[in-house]
Amino acid sequence: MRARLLEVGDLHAYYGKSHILHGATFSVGEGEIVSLLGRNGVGRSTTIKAIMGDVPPKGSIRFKGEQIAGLKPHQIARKGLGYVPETRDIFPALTVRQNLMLGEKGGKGARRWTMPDMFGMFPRLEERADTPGGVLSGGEQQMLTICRTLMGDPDLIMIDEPTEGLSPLMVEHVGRLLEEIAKRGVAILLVEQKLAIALRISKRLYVMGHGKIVYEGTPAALEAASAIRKEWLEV
Amino acid sequence: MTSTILRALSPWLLLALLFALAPQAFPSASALTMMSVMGVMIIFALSYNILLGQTGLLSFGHAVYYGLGGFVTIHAMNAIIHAKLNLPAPFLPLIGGLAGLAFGALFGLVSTKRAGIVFSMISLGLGELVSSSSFILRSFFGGEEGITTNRTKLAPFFGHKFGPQIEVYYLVAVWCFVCIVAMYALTRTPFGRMCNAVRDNPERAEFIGYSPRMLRFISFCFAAFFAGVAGGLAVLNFEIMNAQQLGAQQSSLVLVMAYVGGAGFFFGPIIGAVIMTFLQITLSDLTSAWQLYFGLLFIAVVLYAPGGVAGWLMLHAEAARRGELWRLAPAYALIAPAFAAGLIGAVMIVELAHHLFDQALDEGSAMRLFGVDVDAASMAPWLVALLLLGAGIGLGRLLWPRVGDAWGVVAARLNRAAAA
Amino acid sequence: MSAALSLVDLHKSFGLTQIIRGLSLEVAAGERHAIIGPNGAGKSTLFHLISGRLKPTSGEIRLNGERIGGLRPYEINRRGLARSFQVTNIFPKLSVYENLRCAALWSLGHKYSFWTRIEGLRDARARAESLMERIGLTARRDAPAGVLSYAEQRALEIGVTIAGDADVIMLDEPTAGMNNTETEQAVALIRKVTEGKTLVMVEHDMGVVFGLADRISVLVYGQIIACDTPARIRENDAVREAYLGQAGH
Amino acid sequence: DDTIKIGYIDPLSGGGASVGEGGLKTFQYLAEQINAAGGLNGKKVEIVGLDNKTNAQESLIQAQKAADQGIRIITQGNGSSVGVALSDWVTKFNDRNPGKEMLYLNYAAVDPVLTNDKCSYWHFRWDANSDIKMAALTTYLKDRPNVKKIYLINQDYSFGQSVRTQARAMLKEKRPDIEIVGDELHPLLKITDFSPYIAKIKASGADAVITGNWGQDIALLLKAAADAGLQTDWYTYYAGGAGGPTAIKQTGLSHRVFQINEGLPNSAPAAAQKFETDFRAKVGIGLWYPRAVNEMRMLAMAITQAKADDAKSVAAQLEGMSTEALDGDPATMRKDDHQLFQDIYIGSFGPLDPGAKFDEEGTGWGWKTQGVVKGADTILPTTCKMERP
Amino acid sequence: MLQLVIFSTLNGVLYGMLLFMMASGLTLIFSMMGVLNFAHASFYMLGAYFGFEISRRLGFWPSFFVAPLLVGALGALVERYGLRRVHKFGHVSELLFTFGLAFIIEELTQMFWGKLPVDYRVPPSLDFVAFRLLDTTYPAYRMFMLLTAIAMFVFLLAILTRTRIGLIVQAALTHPDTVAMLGHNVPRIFMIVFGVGAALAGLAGVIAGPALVTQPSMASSLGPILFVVIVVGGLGSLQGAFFASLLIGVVQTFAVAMNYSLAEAFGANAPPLLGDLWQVTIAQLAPIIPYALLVLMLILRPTGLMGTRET
Ligand SMILES: Nc1ncnc2c1ncn2[C@@H]1O[C@H](COP(=O)(O)OP(=O)(O)OP(=O)(O)O)[C@@H](O)[C@H]1O
Ligand SMILES: Nc1ncnc2c1ncn2[C@@H]1O[C@H](COP(=O)(O)OP(=O)(O)OP(=O)(O)O)[C@@H](O)[C@H]1O
Ligand SMILES: [Mg+2]
Ligand SMILES: [Mg+2]
Repeated sequence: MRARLLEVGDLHAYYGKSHILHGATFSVGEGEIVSLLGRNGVGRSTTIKAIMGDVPPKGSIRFKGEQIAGLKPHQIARKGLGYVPETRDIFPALTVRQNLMLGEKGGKGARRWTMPDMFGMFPRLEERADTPGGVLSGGEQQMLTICRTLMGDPDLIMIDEPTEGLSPLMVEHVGRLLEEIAKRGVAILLVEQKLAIALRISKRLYVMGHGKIVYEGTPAALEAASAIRKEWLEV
Repeated sequence: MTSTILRALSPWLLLALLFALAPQAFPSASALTMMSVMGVMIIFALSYNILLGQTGLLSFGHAVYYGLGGFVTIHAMNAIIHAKLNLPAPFLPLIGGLAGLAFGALFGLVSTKRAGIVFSMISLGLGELVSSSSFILRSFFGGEEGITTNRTKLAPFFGHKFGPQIEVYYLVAVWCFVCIVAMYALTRTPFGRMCNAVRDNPERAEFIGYSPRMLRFISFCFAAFFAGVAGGLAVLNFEIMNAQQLGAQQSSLVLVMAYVGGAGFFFGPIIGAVIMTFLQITLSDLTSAWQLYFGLLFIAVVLYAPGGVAGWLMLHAEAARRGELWRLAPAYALIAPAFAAGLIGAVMIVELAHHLFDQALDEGSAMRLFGVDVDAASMAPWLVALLLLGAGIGLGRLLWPRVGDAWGVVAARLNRAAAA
Repeated sequence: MSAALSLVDLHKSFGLTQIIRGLSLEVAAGERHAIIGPNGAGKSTLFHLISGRLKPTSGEIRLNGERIGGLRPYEINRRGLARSFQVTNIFPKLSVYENLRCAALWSLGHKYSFWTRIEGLRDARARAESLMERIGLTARRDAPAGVLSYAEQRALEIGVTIAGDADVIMLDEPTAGMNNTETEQAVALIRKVTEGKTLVMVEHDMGVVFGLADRISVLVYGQIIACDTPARIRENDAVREAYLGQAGH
Repeated sequence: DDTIKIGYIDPLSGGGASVGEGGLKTFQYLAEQINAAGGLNGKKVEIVGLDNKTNAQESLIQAQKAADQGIRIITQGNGSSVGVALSDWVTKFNDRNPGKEMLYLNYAAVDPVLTNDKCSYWHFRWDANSDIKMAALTTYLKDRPNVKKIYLINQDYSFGQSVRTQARAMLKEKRPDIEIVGDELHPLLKITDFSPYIAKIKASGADAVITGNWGQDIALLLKAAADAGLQTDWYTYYAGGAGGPTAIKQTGLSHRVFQINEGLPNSAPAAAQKFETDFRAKVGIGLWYPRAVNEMRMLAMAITQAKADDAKSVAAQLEGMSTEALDGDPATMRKDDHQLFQDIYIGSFGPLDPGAKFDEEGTGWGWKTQGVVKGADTILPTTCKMERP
Repeated sequence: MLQLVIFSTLNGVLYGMLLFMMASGLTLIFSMMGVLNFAHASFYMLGAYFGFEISRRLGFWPSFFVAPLLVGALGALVERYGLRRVHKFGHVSELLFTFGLAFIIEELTQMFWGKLPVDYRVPPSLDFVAFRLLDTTYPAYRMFMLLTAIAMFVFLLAILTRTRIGLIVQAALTHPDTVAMLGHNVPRIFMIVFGVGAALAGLAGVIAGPALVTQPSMASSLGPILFVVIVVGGLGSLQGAFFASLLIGVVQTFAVAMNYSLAEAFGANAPPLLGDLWQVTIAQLAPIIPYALLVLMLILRPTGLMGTRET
């Protein structure tokens, strides 16, 4: 078995007193695209936040073999984890270029991604490079968040609803982009509402229910397992 | 039906009773003076909270309306006395209110266009402008001395000339009660609710039909009106008005009162006004380091009770209403000695240091501390103080989780009760 | 049919960048009109222009025949136009109920009134409660809006928009962030509350657009390149190239 | 009751505290002296410090507190605004509380109105009011022909204003040949850089400046003058106030800064010098307020003569009382307005002359007497129409 | 006349730079962290007292370097154990925290150094006349202050434009968690920024102490004028603060030089309504001009001279 890049074991998380995650266990391998599916509100976003240390996690989170549960978010980020939040969280007062600059972590060495790469992928961003992030259109903001995270040169990028608010054409585009990212050796943990995309690009997928992983398999297997789909995904 | 009305009215009856009976409990003239000042400050602090708490406007110049209201009142009063008009004292605060309103409308016009820092800074600038001009417009502000008057020269009101402090107290009390009720009612109107909305999200308010500027302006006018009433009452109480009353110090005092009491609750500023007035007047009798305590207390509230005293009280009131308060008692009882030890230690250190640095030069290092004669330059009292403080902090840290746990239990039960 | 909303040669630029470039559009009263177009085409900007958040550089905007270009948002709202925001925009510290009640107050005639008790306003209470029911947030009546989940906030956003019972309702990506079921519920809700009213909406979910709209305008780079019935739009090659891609099939 | 309590209402915290505490210590020292000599009518004297935070309203609250404690005599000095408020309050209080009258002894609030339009039977002042001081200064200037061009710079409030108008009026009368080359008002305690004012003074060609400035306004003014190399004489009211001597020493303006005072220790008679030496040894500061000594001595006289310490009896004694002031000159409490008149000294500040004993604030510099104006030459008419009980 | 213009300009620039020196740290903190730091002037005062204390033991130059560092360290501690706690309660709490802090610092200063001014002098090495202009001398120390102010400006400009710290802090104002998840240690950066701001105030204090009066009330009397500088300059704009300082310095200095009043212009008899106003000279009004400027600026142009944002 290949070395697992990210291994999550028996993860629990709470908001105040409410128990959201009840022992999720899953893993992501290097360069792999893995989807986390589930109904609204099952705790997929919470899972990612717990891994990032934004929500205090209980349980084991190993990244590159190292225990990262309990570290501060910035320490986790520096270990090579990237996060694209569903709320986008563009810095409204900063320009597009400055938003991208903040994605960089400092430190030396060759990077997989540069600012020109980003502008190459999304020419629209280059046109708006000196506009404050706050006035971007919804879709533009979505592109910017993804790029901002890539600028930090993560080894694993966790993306929450990347296609929300994007036009149908742009959704296709982002789908291709994700595949391109994976090709450059970056693993992806994808949380996506639009099943079609998730099924098409991911290599493996997990289904969450009641704060736990209830199914693991390939897209093809899930297509076949209609009982699972019915019980955990469709309504 | 009647019982619900009675329940709704009971806090007000209680308050009225409190106002009526307070002089029985504290009959001395200086206590009456202090309570009169408290009454004035309650109105002033509540008026400030129309801005801060209700509408989210942080003003650094609210004393302008208090002071101008006072000045207009005192001039009017002297004119009335001069012309021998038959307008007795109880009506004069209304003049102050109207003056406050007029100036509020004038200055509000330029300052309520925006909220946030811009508003705050305009209020700061206007405050400075008005208080600086008090030295220039000498005939109105009376220069440094201010303007004096004599309330007993006014026409008597049902035979009362308001010479004795007790009569002034009741006058203040009645006005204070009326103003509290009026300001409370204001928070329960559509207007009051929209002020909250504008505080939260002025932009969205504009898309549901309200002009945030208009709302801010009106609420500014209300605040200025009540501040003016307070200023008018202050004139009746002190019979003097001077430029200090509209300066930065007074403006920050009212901010502190509202915040320490708890700006998030209607009655917070009332508590704040009472506490701060009391401390201001009495703390300086106890220790000459009173400003240090004042600052420390204030910081403690900011750090540990961001909802102010009212926030803290409400937390416990909620628990008490559901009969859960007793669950906290053991934890509190455990931590109380630690708290007391720490407090005593801290006070000792402040007093020792204060004495050693400030007074030892000419009075020698001997002093009395909590009724014990000690030498501030010797080791022993410092050791005791440090020990107490250290023990207080150490034990406090050790025991605090218990309080947290107790609250956790209570909170969980309250949640469950609320859900049910 | 008289035009509820008509735009004539509308322009908007920020600095040197032209975002809306000579846009004309008529939305008939009672029509459900969808505006689609690529990201950054200027759809939200157009909403901002109509609702008064931004002032047009030039051109004319009429609401029920009256010129409203350059008016303040509250003035436009009082003339019967309400809108929602793409980025959720509610009163975070007020409860769900309070959000809805506040949004209903002006249209019920409770203006800057500081003499009536708000609890005594039956009409406002009734409107807020029925709305809460319809957007499915009754269970969260007293929760501060800020702690609601993302999807709940989106629902509240729609609720706040329609609470004032305006004739013209503009929704900016109302179903973004909702899952399929919620989207279906939202569509049903929108259909119901816009009965007899004029609806203008921006949406990227083609299911929703084709399901709801009577007519669709396609906005590309600040200009409308097509305005037609859903069926015809689906067949339009230019639209497919600029916007729909595979989804058009 | 076997103590006579005197309420000392002055700032004991905040900005004005340094001055207020100096005063408190002075009064406490004086009370101790009286007690050591057996007290008054067999009673001990106690000074009760009441912090007014330099705030008029707060002073009234403190006065009320004093009244409640049975205190019948209060004393205050810092700030004429407080003085006017207290005088007004005491008058009303006595009206409304017959039998509980209080007395207000003023040791340093110099606003002339207190002994003119707003005079009160219950108020007595031991400090020369600002008009009297100006009268003394202008009399002194009569014999200084080398002063030809004077510049006035004052704080923009009632005291500064009155310094300025009185200077103009009195100079016109006593030295019509002097040219007023500038007349400036600047805001109170708000200026951090006086260079622009110094530039104006310089441009005017003045050879002397008259200023009522106090606190940082005098220190910064003199600093800026020294920086710009301005060579003029400075006739001041308060250059010697707390911190002032240190500031003058820093500027190096030796014997160019003058102050109007009611006594200067270096030229005082032996008894006064002994008092000063003892006082400094015990309290640690120079005697800023010789007038406080006069106040307490006259109060003691009044109480013993009246054989009572209620306000009414004491006031009746104080009215018109004549005695010898600390430095041996005659002093009279004028009956018409309760203003004390005594000789006024003009001193300059610089390195101590040989034989001079007292420096200030440890600077090694001290005051040197340059001229004395007899009390009789400082008597001004009063507009006071006193209502006597 | 020419003479007056020359002097007023020179004095105005000198005064303006003094203002800038005192306000620069505040600009840094306010523009980056959005904290209206009422204790800024207190740090400035501490700088003066530390400077006094160190220079009388070790001499001026050691104190010139050490005192600001001490004040900066103190500022960092204040951020770490105070401000950071209240940050989550919002700006009003932060502001009030610094407000209470100012109280405490003043009290402690009084306790340790007494209530009277201390004898903090210009060091002998800088105590000479720099130049003489038309018979007026300009001391070297004022030139030294001018140079330091300019150096501070350049230093801050470099921090703000050459490093990402400014961006990080600004981003963290709206989305602190997101910034952290991009790998930046936000709390530490806030602490550093606050520390640097406090250190700048301390530096201003060390330098201004001998030129002004070092006393416990120096903080509160400096008061709101610093806010005027940074608000008129425009929130978030260092250059703005720089020019605003100059503007206020020069305007105020020129105003002082003018003795015109309405009475002078239109005759001594005032229309009854105007009363006192009639006699007031422009010179008398000089110190309130900044506040009038503040109010006017905010009404007409809420972003200030060069600012880009309103909060
Ligand atoms: N800050 C919060 N405080 C309290 N509860 C929260 C908070 N954030 C989320 N929750 C709750 O936690 C649960 C899981 O939320 P989460 O956002 O992880 O779901 P999700 O699977 O990502 O759903 P979605 O598809 O809506 O994004 C939901 O019930 C939500 O209401
Ligand atoms: N205030 C502004 N200043 C400069 N550019 C702006 C401003 N507001 C909007 N823009 C630009 O105008 C363009 C149109 O934005 P708009 O939000 O209208 O797009 P949209 O059609 O709603 O896109 P989306 O579907 O992604 O939400 C965007 O490129 C945006 O960056
Ligand atoms: Mg989610
Ligand atoms: Mg949009």
